[in-house]
Amino acid sequence: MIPEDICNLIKARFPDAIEATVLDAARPYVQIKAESLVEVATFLRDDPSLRFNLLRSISSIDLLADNKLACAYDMMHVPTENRGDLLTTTRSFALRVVTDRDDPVIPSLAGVWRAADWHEREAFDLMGIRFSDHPDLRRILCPDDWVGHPLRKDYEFPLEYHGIPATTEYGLTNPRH
Amino acid sequence: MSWIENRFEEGLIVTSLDWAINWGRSNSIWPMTFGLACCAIEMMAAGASRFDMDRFGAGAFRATPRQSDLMIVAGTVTYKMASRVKRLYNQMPEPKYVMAMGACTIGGGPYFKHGYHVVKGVDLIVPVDIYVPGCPPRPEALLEGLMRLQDKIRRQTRAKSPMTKLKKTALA
Amino acid sequence: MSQFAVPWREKPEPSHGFVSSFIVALAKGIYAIATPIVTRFPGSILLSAVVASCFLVWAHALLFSYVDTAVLERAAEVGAANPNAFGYFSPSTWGLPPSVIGTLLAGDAAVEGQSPGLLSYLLWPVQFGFTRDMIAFGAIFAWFNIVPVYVIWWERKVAGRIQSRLGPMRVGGWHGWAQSPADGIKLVLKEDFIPDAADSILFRAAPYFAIIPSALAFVALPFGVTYIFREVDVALVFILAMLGIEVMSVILGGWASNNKWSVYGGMREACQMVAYEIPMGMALLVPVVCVGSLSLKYIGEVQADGWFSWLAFRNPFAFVAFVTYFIASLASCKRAPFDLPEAESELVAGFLTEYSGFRWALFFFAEYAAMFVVGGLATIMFLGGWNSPIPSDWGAGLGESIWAKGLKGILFSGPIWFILKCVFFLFLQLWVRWTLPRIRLDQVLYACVQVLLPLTMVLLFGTTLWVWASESGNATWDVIASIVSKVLGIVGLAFGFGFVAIAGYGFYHRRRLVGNLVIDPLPGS
Amino acid sequence: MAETTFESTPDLLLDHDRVEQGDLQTEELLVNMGPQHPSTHGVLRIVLRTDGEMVLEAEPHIGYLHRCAEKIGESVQPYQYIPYTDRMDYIAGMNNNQAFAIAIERLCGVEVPERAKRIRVIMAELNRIASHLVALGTYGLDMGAFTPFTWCFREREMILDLFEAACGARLTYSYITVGGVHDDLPDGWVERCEEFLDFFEPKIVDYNNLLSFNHIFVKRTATVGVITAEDALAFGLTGAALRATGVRWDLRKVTPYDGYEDYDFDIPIGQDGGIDGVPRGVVTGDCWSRYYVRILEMTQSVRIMRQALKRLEEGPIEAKKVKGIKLPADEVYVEIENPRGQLGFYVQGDGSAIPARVKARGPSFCNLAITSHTCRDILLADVPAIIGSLDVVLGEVDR
Repeated sequence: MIPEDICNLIKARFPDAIEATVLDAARPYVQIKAESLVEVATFLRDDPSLRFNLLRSISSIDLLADNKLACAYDMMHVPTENRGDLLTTTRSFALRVVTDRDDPVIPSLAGVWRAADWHEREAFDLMGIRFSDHPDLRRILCPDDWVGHPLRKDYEFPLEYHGIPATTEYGLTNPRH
Repeated sequence: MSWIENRFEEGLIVTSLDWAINWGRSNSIWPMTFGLACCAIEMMAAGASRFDMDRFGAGAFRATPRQSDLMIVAGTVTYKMASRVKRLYNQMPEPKYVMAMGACTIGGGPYFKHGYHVVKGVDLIVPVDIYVPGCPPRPEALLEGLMRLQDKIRRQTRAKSPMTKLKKTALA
Repeated sequence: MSQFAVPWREKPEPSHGFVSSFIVALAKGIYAIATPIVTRFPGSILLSAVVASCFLVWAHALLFSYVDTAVLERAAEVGAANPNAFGYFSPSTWGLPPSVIGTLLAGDAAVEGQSPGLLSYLLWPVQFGFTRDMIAFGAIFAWFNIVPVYVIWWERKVAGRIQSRLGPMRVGGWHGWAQSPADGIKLVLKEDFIPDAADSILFRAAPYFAIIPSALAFVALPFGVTYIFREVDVALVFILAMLGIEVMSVILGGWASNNKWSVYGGMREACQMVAYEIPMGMALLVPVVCVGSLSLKYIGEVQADGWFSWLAFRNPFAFVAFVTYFIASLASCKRAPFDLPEAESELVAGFLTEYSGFRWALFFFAEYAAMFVVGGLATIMFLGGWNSPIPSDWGAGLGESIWAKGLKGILFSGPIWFILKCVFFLFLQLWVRWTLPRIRLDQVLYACVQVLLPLTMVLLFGTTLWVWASESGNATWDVIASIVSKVLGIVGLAFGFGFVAIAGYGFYHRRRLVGNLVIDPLPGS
Repeated sequence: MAETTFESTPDLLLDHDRVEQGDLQTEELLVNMGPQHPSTHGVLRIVLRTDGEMVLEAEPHIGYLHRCAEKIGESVQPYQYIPYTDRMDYIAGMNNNQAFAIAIERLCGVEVPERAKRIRVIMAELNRIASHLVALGTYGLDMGAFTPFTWCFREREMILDLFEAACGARLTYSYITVGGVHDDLPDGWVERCEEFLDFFEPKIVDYNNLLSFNHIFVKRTATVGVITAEDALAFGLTGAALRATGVRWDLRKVTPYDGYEDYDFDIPIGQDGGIDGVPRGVVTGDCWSRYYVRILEMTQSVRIMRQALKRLEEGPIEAKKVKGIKLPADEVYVEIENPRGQLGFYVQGDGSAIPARVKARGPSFCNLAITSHTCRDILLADVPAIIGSLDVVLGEVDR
C-alpha cells in the first residue's frame, strides 16, 4: 500500500485533519492537526487495511526559522495473524504534527501505542514539547532539576551543574567546529 | 592506617613493615564492578580469558564498594551519574584508588565540546590516581595502568615524610 | 629498570646500625639462596611440604601412642585403680619419670639404671593432657588458618582453569601461591568501617558468630583414630549444632547492616537454613542407623575394612543418602548453586554488602572452614574417614615396630587419607560452583522440602529395614547384602575413576585454550 | 548498589491494599537497584517495590549515560558523526555505523559498490555474533554462572582480532562509512575468517551444553517474564525480544538493505517447549526463548557470512566523493536490524553539510520500556533474568 492510498484513506475519514502532505520525498509523511492526532492515530492502528501496530519512533524537530516545534511519528505494520510464517512484506507510514514553539502542546499517544510513553517523555525532556494526557510526563534522560531543553537550537549550554564546572566553550549557544 | 603513619623515623622496622604492607596491598587490588559505558566492555575483556587481570591478583571483582580497593571509572560520567560516582567513592574504605579509564573520564573525550550532559573529566568529582588514555583503552593498557598503580602503591611509606620534618624545624 | 620505568624519584636506601645491617645482609643472603631453589622446583617443594605436614601430624600421634603405652604399663606395675589418671596434670600425680619413657623408647623397659637420654626429657611433658591439648590446639589453629587461605587460592586457580584463564600467576612467584597471604594483609589493614545507621554492637558481633562455631567444629572432628582434639560421644550432633549457629551470623549481619540488600541476604539464609538443615540431618542419620553410634571416632573405626566396608556402599539407601547429604551440604556452606544469601547478581553482596576488611575476611574464613568441615563429615560418615581403600588387616604382617606403624599410617589409616578425601570434597564443591547457575529461592525451598526431605525419610526407613534384616542373621540375606554392597562399591569405584579421568583429562589439556587461532596473528593485529 | 536512600517519586507511593484486605500485615519495601549493580548491565537504575522476595512493581530510571548523541549529530558532519554511532551501542559498533551510513546514503542518493556491500554484511554479521556472545555471557553472570562469560569472551576476542586486522580497533570501529567501508580487507583475512567460522560453529554446542540446556538455567528462565506478541508490538519491542514471542519478523528479510535479499538464511523464533530440542516447560516469549533465539541467530549469522565470503569479489570499496557531501533539504528515516532490534536513524538535511536533526531510535530504549510491565508479581531473582534477557545496552538507551 503506497503512501497516497493511506493519505486518501485518512482524508476520506477525517476531511479536515490534514494540514499538508509530502508524498514524493525520501520519507513521505502527512502533516495533521494536533487536535485530531489521537483519532487519526487510533484509526491508523485499528483500520483493518492499515493496522500500524508498531510505533517505531517519535522524533521531535525544532523548526527555529518558523518558530515552531514538530513531532514526527514513524509507524509500521507487523502482521501477526499467521504466527510463525516468514514475513516479507510490510507497510510503513509517517505523521507529522507541528505546534507552537512558545507553548508546545501535543496530545499524547500513550493511550494508542504504549511505546509512545517513553518516546514522548524523551521528546519532552530534550525538546520541551508537552504532551497533554500523558500518564507520567517527567524528564527521562536529564536529571529532574535540569534547566532547559537541550535539543532546541537556541539551547544554552550549562556552565556548571551542582558545582561541577562544565568547561565547554562558555557563552556559545550552538558550538560549531 | 593513619594511626601509624608519619610517626616513626625511617629505619629497618619501618621499611620492612612498609615492604610487607605495600606488597600485600599492591598484589591484591580488587576492583569494583562498576561499568559505565564502552570502556566497561574492555574492562570485562581484561577480566576474561585472554587478558585475565586475575594473574595480578586483581581479578576479584567485588560488587560492593565496601570490599573493593580500586574504582575503575570505565566510561563517560554524566552529570546525573556524578553524584553516584562520588557516593560510591565515599563508600569505599581506605586505602582506595581510582583509575580514570578512557578519554571521557580523563577529560570529556569526544563529548567535550557538544556534550552538555557530560562531566569533563572524573577528576572534577573524585581524586584520580591513574589515568589510562584511549577510546576505549585496550585491555593491555588497562593492565599497564594496573601495574603503574602497583608501582605507586609500592612507593608508599609509613615513615615520617620530609615535609613533616620541614614543618617541625620551621616550628622550632 | 625498563624503558617503561616510572619517572619518579628513587627512594634513598635508609641507613642502618650494625645489627640492622647484619640482619638485612642475612635476609638478603637467605633470599638469594632460597629464591632460585623455590622458583626452580616449586611443584616438588609444595608437594613435599604437603607430605611432610601430613607426616608430622601422623608422627606426633605415633609419639602419643608410645607414651601412652609406657603410662599404661607403669600404671599396671604400680597397680593404680584408674590408669587414665596419669594422663592428666594434677598436683597429686606428676606423671612418670623421664627414665621410664626413655627406656620404653629404647625398646627395653626392663633394664634399670640406663641413662634416659635427651629425648626422654623432651617427651616427658607429653604424657600430660594439658600439654597434648596445647599441641593439638596449635595444630588445629594452624590448620584452621591454612585451609581457608589455600582453598581460596586454589579456588581462584581452579576457577581460572575452568574458565580457560590462568588465575593468580604473579604474587610470590610460582602460580601466585602467595596470593591469599597478600589478600589477607590487605584486608587486615583495610579501614574498619561500620555504617552510621548500622546496629554497631550486632554488626561487630556477627563475624564472630561465624568464625567461632566453625572453629569449634574442628574440636570434635577426628582426623584419625588418635588425632582428635576432644573425643565427644555425640560428635556428630555437636558439629551439626556448630554449623547451625553459623546461620545466626548471617541473619545478624544482614540485619545489623541496615542495608536492604543485607536484610534480603539474611532472610534468604534463614529460609534456606529451614529448608536444608532437616534433609541434611536426616541424611546423616542413615549411616548412624547403620553403625549405631553418634561418635565419629567409632563410625570411622567401623569402616576400616577397605573400600567395600565404607558406609556409602553398605546399602543402596546409604549410597543415595550420600548424594543427598552432599547437595544439602552445599546449601549449608552457602556455595553455588545455593549461594543465595550473597547472590552477587541479585543482592550485590547479600548479607556482606556493608562488611569490609577484616570483618569480611572473618566471614570468608568461616565459610571455607565450614566447607572443610562438611567435607570432613561426608568423609567420616560415608567414605571411610581416615581409612584407605585397602583393608587394614592386610597390614597385620608388618608387625608393631615404629617403622611398621609409620608405614601403616600412610598405607592403611592415617590423617593423610582424611585430608585427601576432604580435599576431594572441596574440589567437588569448587567444580560445582564454577559450573552451575544459581537456583532461585522458591526452587531451593521446593528442592529441599518437597524433594530431599521425603527422599531422606524414605532412605531412613529403608535403612532401618535393611539393618533389621541384616541383624536377623539370615544367611541368604547376608549373601544378597554382600552382593549389593559389592555392586555399589563397584559403581562408586566407577564414579571415582570417572572423576579422576575427567580431572586428569582437564589437567592434561589445560594449555589447549583455543587452538592455533590465537598463536598465528593476522597482518595488522 | 548500596544506595539506601530513595528519591520519592509520586507514582511509587506505598499503597496498602494488601494490608487493608487483612491479608498479611507486612510492610512493603522500596529497593533501589542500581545505577551501580552487577546485573543492570551498566548504569540502569530500577526502583523495586517489594513485599519480601516478591517484586510488586519495578520502574526503570534511565539517563545515567545520556551522552548528548543527538545534539552532537546536528553539530558535526555525517562523516564525523560515524564514531559517535560506535559509542551509542558499544557492543555492536559495526551495525550502528551501518545504520547511520545507510541513512545518509538514502538521503543523498549515494550508490554503494558491490564489494563494500558484501564487506558490510560480513562485518555486520560478525559483530552480531560478537554482540550475542556478550549477551550470552553476561546473561550467564546474571544467573550466577560465571564460566559461560569467559568462554564467550574467549571466542569474542577472536572476532575482535578479525576486526582489528580490518580496521585497527577492538570496540569502536568506525569502519563502515558513508558510501562504503573505510578500508579494504587485509591479505588473508577471508581465509582467516572462514577458519574462525569453522572453529566457532561447534563452540555453540558447547554453550548449549554448558548453559542453555542446563536444568537449573532452564528452571530459572522458562516461564519467567513471558511477553505476548501483542504486548511486544504495543511496547515497540523488536529484535530477538519480538522474535521470541513467535513473530517471524526481521528487517533483513522484510526491507532488505545492503544486499541481504541475496542470502539464504532463516529467522529463528521462540517456541513452546517439547519440540525441536526446546526443553519442556519453555513458553513462547519467556526469558529462555529470548536467550535461545540469540543462540540460533548466531548459527544463521555464520550461514550468511559463509555465503558472503564466497561471493566477495574484487572492486571498489567506497563510492566517490562522499566526504563533505551536502545533505539535501529532505528527511529520511531508516531502520536496520541491529543485534538488539531495529535501530533507526531519522536524519533531516537542510542543504548544508551538517544535518539539521539526527534522531536515533535505540532498540534497547524501546525494549527496556516493557520492564515495568513485565516485572510485576515476580521474585526478586527474576528481575535480573528479565532485564538480562532483554539484552539492553545503556549507551543506546540513553544515547
